[in-house]
Amino acid sequence: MEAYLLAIAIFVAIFTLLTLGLNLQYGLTGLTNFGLVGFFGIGAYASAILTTHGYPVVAGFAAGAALAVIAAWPIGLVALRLRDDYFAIATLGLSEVVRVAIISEKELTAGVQGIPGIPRLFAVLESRTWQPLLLLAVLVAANLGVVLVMRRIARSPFGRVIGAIRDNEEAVRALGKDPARFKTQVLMVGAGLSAVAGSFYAHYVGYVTPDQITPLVTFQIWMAMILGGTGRISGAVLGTLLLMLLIEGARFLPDLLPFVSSTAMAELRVFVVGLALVLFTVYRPQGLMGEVARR
Amino acid sequence: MSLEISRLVKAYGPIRVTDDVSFTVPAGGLVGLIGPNGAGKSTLFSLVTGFLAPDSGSVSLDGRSLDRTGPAERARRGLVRTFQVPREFSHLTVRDNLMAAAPGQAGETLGALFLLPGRVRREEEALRRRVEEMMAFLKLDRVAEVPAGNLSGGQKKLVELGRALMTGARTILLDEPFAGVNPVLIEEISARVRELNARGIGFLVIEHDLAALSRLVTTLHVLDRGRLIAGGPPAAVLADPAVRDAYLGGAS
Amino acid sequence: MRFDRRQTLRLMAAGTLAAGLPRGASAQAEEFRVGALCPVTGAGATFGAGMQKTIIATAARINAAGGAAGRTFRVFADDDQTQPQAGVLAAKKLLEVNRVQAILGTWSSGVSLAVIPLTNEAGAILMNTSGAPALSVPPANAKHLSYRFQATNDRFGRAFAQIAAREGFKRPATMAFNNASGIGNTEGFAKAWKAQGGSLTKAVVYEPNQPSYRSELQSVLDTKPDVIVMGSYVADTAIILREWYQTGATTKFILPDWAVNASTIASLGEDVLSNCITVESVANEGSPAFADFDALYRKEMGAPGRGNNYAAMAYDMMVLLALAVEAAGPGADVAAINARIIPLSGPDGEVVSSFAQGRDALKAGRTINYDGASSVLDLDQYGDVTPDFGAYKFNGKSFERKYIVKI
Amino acid sequence: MLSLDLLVAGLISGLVIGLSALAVTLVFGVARFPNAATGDAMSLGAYAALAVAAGTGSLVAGGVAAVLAGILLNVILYLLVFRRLSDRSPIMSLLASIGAGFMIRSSLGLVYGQDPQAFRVPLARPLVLLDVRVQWLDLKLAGLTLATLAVVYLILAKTAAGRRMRAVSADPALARVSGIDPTRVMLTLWALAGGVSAVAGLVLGLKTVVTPDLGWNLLLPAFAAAVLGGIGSPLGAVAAGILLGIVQELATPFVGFTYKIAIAFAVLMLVLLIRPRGLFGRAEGAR
Repeated sequence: MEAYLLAIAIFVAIFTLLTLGLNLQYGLTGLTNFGLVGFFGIGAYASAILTTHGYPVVAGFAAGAALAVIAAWPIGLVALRLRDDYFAIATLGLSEVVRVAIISEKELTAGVQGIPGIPRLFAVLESRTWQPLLLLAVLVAANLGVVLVMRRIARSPFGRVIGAIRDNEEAVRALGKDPARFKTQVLMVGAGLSAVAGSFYAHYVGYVTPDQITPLVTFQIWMAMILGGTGRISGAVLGTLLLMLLIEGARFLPDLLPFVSSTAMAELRVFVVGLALVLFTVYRPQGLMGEVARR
Repeated sequence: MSLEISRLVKAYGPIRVTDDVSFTVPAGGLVGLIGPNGAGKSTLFSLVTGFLAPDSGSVSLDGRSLDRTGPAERARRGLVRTFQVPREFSHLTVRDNLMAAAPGQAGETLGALFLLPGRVRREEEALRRRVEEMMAFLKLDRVAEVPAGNLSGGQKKLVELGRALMTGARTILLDEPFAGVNPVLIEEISARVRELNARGIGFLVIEHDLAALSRLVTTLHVLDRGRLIAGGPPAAVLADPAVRDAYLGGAS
Repeated sequence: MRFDRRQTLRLMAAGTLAAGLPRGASAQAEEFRVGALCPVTGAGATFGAGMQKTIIATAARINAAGGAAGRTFRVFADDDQTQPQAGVLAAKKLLEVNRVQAILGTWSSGVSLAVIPLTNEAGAILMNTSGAPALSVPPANAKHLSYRFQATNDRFGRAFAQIAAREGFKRPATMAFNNASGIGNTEGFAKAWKAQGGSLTKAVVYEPNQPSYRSELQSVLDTKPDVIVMGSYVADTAIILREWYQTGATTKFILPDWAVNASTIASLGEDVLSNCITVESVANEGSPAFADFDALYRKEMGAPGRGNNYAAMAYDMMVLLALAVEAAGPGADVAAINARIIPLSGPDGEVVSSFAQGRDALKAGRTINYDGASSVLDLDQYGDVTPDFGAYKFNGKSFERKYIVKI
Repeated sequence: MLSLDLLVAGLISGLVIGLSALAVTLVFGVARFPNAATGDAMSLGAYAALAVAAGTGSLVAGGVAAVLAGILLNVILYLLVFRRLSDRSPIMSLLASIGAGFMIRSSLGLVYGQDPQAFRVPLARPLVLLDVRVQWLDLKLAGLTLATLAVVYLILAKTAAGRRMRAVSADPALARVSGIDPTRVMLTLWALAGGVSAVAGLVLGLKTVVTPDLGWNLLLPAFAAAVLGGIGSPLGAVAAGILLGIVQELATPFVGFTYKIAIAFAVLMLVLLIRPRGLFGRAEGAR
């Protein structure tokens, strides 16, 4: 039981990094990035490729984050020009392009076969309890660090301007500030963070395939953010936890309700996630932790 | 700092929204612009501040052409506008609205934010004091902590004015500052504008409230169907038969 | 739906506690715990539910027959969603919460590759039906705890090549669904075909979920092949065959049998299907084991067992596992049970075809060879089966086996 | 005549994309609602057609059932969910419709299972017109697409309901004061979009096989085409769909089959950068 809870906690911690990144982008800046999974994939594959070729773990993390940040820069230039709903569609498309590129560049990525045997972090600890515990501790520390950085950003002059951009971009321009610069920087920070999450993910699951880089991941992160409360840093953590409980909790239902077939259960799980998303967007758009309704 | 508008033309299809418009807002001037609905006033503002590109004509500030610059650059050079429908940063408090407008803050770059925390803190303290003064001047101090989206229309107009002032603007374009504002507050806003003008800040004001506007400005221009049909001291302009015909003709 | 933050937090705390409560599933000595981790949703959904129900029903029969070495089998079912990440979490839950000692029924190579480090670490047995060659060898199968009841993609490819040669084809081309299994089949074919001295006119890999595959198909037909060897699934196969027919070309097709289902057979019709040869690893159809499986499958799923060869494999997994438990004797640990699996699968010893028969023979001290419903098994040193393959042709109503090839 | 055949192939896939883009652009254009459940309305339409066609033996009856199912679904969704989001940001609408789509898809999976099902349409060898092979079925589907486009166009341009829709689209507040009931207009609009989605699902189902994921898989190209064609422009959506279909097919010899699906987005990004309002869009653009 403990190891299973640990596994869930580790996944929650990894995805919380993504939710925090999205919260910076959408919650604080109003950037509708629906291409999160693309940056996540860049991180996961950078780590997978480099570490299976004998490079150190740190190299994978660094290369993934650097690549994602560089990839985000031209997207920032596009972001400057698009309305939020169009930007959502465009970034969604870009993440699909990343996936297709991973599938196609077989020499580098092994295509659809995926890359198995990615070393786990802290594998020197043979213990089945201590290794995941240490990993979780590192992840929690990483999340704490990110939360602190986000707070610092949110309460700084920079945070004021991105909040202003979220509320009214034209007016920011009218005051002599260039929204594009801020948006680009936010996208780059978010991309780097997503890539770091991707690297952790690759090392934890130990096996990456293009099937793991689908827009479904992006949607789940959006759900987590909505559940927790848009624009609230504490909400990002809570929302991810809640989403994971919603998805994982369904696993226990067949043990409790043996009369429901597992096929039906799998469909019901998707149904419940969809229903939660609808109910939250309609009745509680500010999320669990939100105080102010965002429209 | 004088603003010269010269032969601006902007057309949508066959309709010329502004048609060969030229006039000047002298340094420290207080100029009004009137015209019936659809005369092209707000379009002219957008052309002057760079939100729209004209088909022909040019805008310059103290003799330096602004034609190749965007709205942000024009604002940095001291030419700042407000909007007809207030564009307050609705989730930010009034204080943050004003603080966000100040130029050249080190804390607006991520690098300085994390590498020079001391400098950022000192700047913030100084800025905060300036904003307190500004809020006192605009009588916004009692709503300092209120999200700007919750303010009344007149208060939002004041926040926009305050933001424009915080940028250090030398010439401010006010788009209908009295629209939807109660009479007491209109006088309040007028008084602030006069006071600021006395300190050397130039204003170009679009307004429907003719009475209030003509009491405020020293020069008045009249726009009708994209063309400038009159200009001069308010009393003279309002007496002009062409203006009465075009603008005051049938209606009020 | 109106609640404030404090209430929300309280609710969350309650939820977390409930999730953390033990399930009252403390291990009992006389119980052997099995996870049925199958692709109930996702790309493998066509087979997953049938596999899972087969495992559950087979375990129930074994229990009804008195269990193995004094133990009964308790099955915990879960869905891997045909996705590695979901598979990892499901396997963790099965291993850690339900404390299963074996996981049966992973189908996609991606899921098996993701799950195998976990079963290795927990010292649990993994029985899968995945095709990826990497599963047989270290690092994946370093501990020899994993068994594959499906022919590898390579072996499928070899069967395709034999059938193509026997049918007299000279100019084959391949089309593969862009995933590990689709490409594995056609590349296995290409390797075997080239080893026989042949060459391919074209090899195309296509992306799934398209409304049309006309351009892919056209580029293959332009090279004038006499047969197209497919590594494909149901949806794409139906579209490609329909579009092929509509081009007016006269090429033949060799496909894996999982690429058609009852609905697409009915809709494509004889004019199309008479040009197709389907290939599958031959279920051990004449065997008593298959008859028993077929009856069980019809009862559970209301369909003939022939339609789901993976369910037959799942049946064999459960029976072979139970026989290994019996052979290892009362109270044996997983390692001791694991050591019994390969010998019990044959080829040496007295042939048995059901759990009861095998158990009685074991009790009598004889060496047995379980010949299963999906194949005679005969697991090799890597834990892989080498089944025979059948070539099937359309008889106007369904695909009928014409001959068998051995590789 | 490789390229001419490819052109026809692209044209036909493009028609399917164009039809789904038409359903997207209607609600996106008028209500500024990016409806991600459009694909699932397509799937529902396809299943309804499949069930009724199997029961009655008539594909026409199946088509009628599909349209009715699509209309009913969208009306229910609008009344229960989407109406309450009319004053929210489009992103909230997008998320809610993704959730609604999950619910529809899982319900279809629950009822029909995940196993693909196929329409029983007699297959025929092709007609050869001017050296190009053409399918009767494809011609019929093209006719159906054009007829759908014509109906949508006529409703929007020539009927009172259509005029009210355009009025609401241009200025909801003004429409309200001129005595137009926005709820009624929106209901008509959503019903229309539901009907179009169902037709798109039917066409796609006839071309391929029916699974619960049928429409979802086409959603991204549909959105790409809707944006490309200019949001709110029915003709633009269909034209852009066809354009994307053709470009994808013709470009594959150069970029390979895998990158084919990325092309739609490459084209989209390019157009958004050069001409943000789309090919046929009105002046109000994507910026």
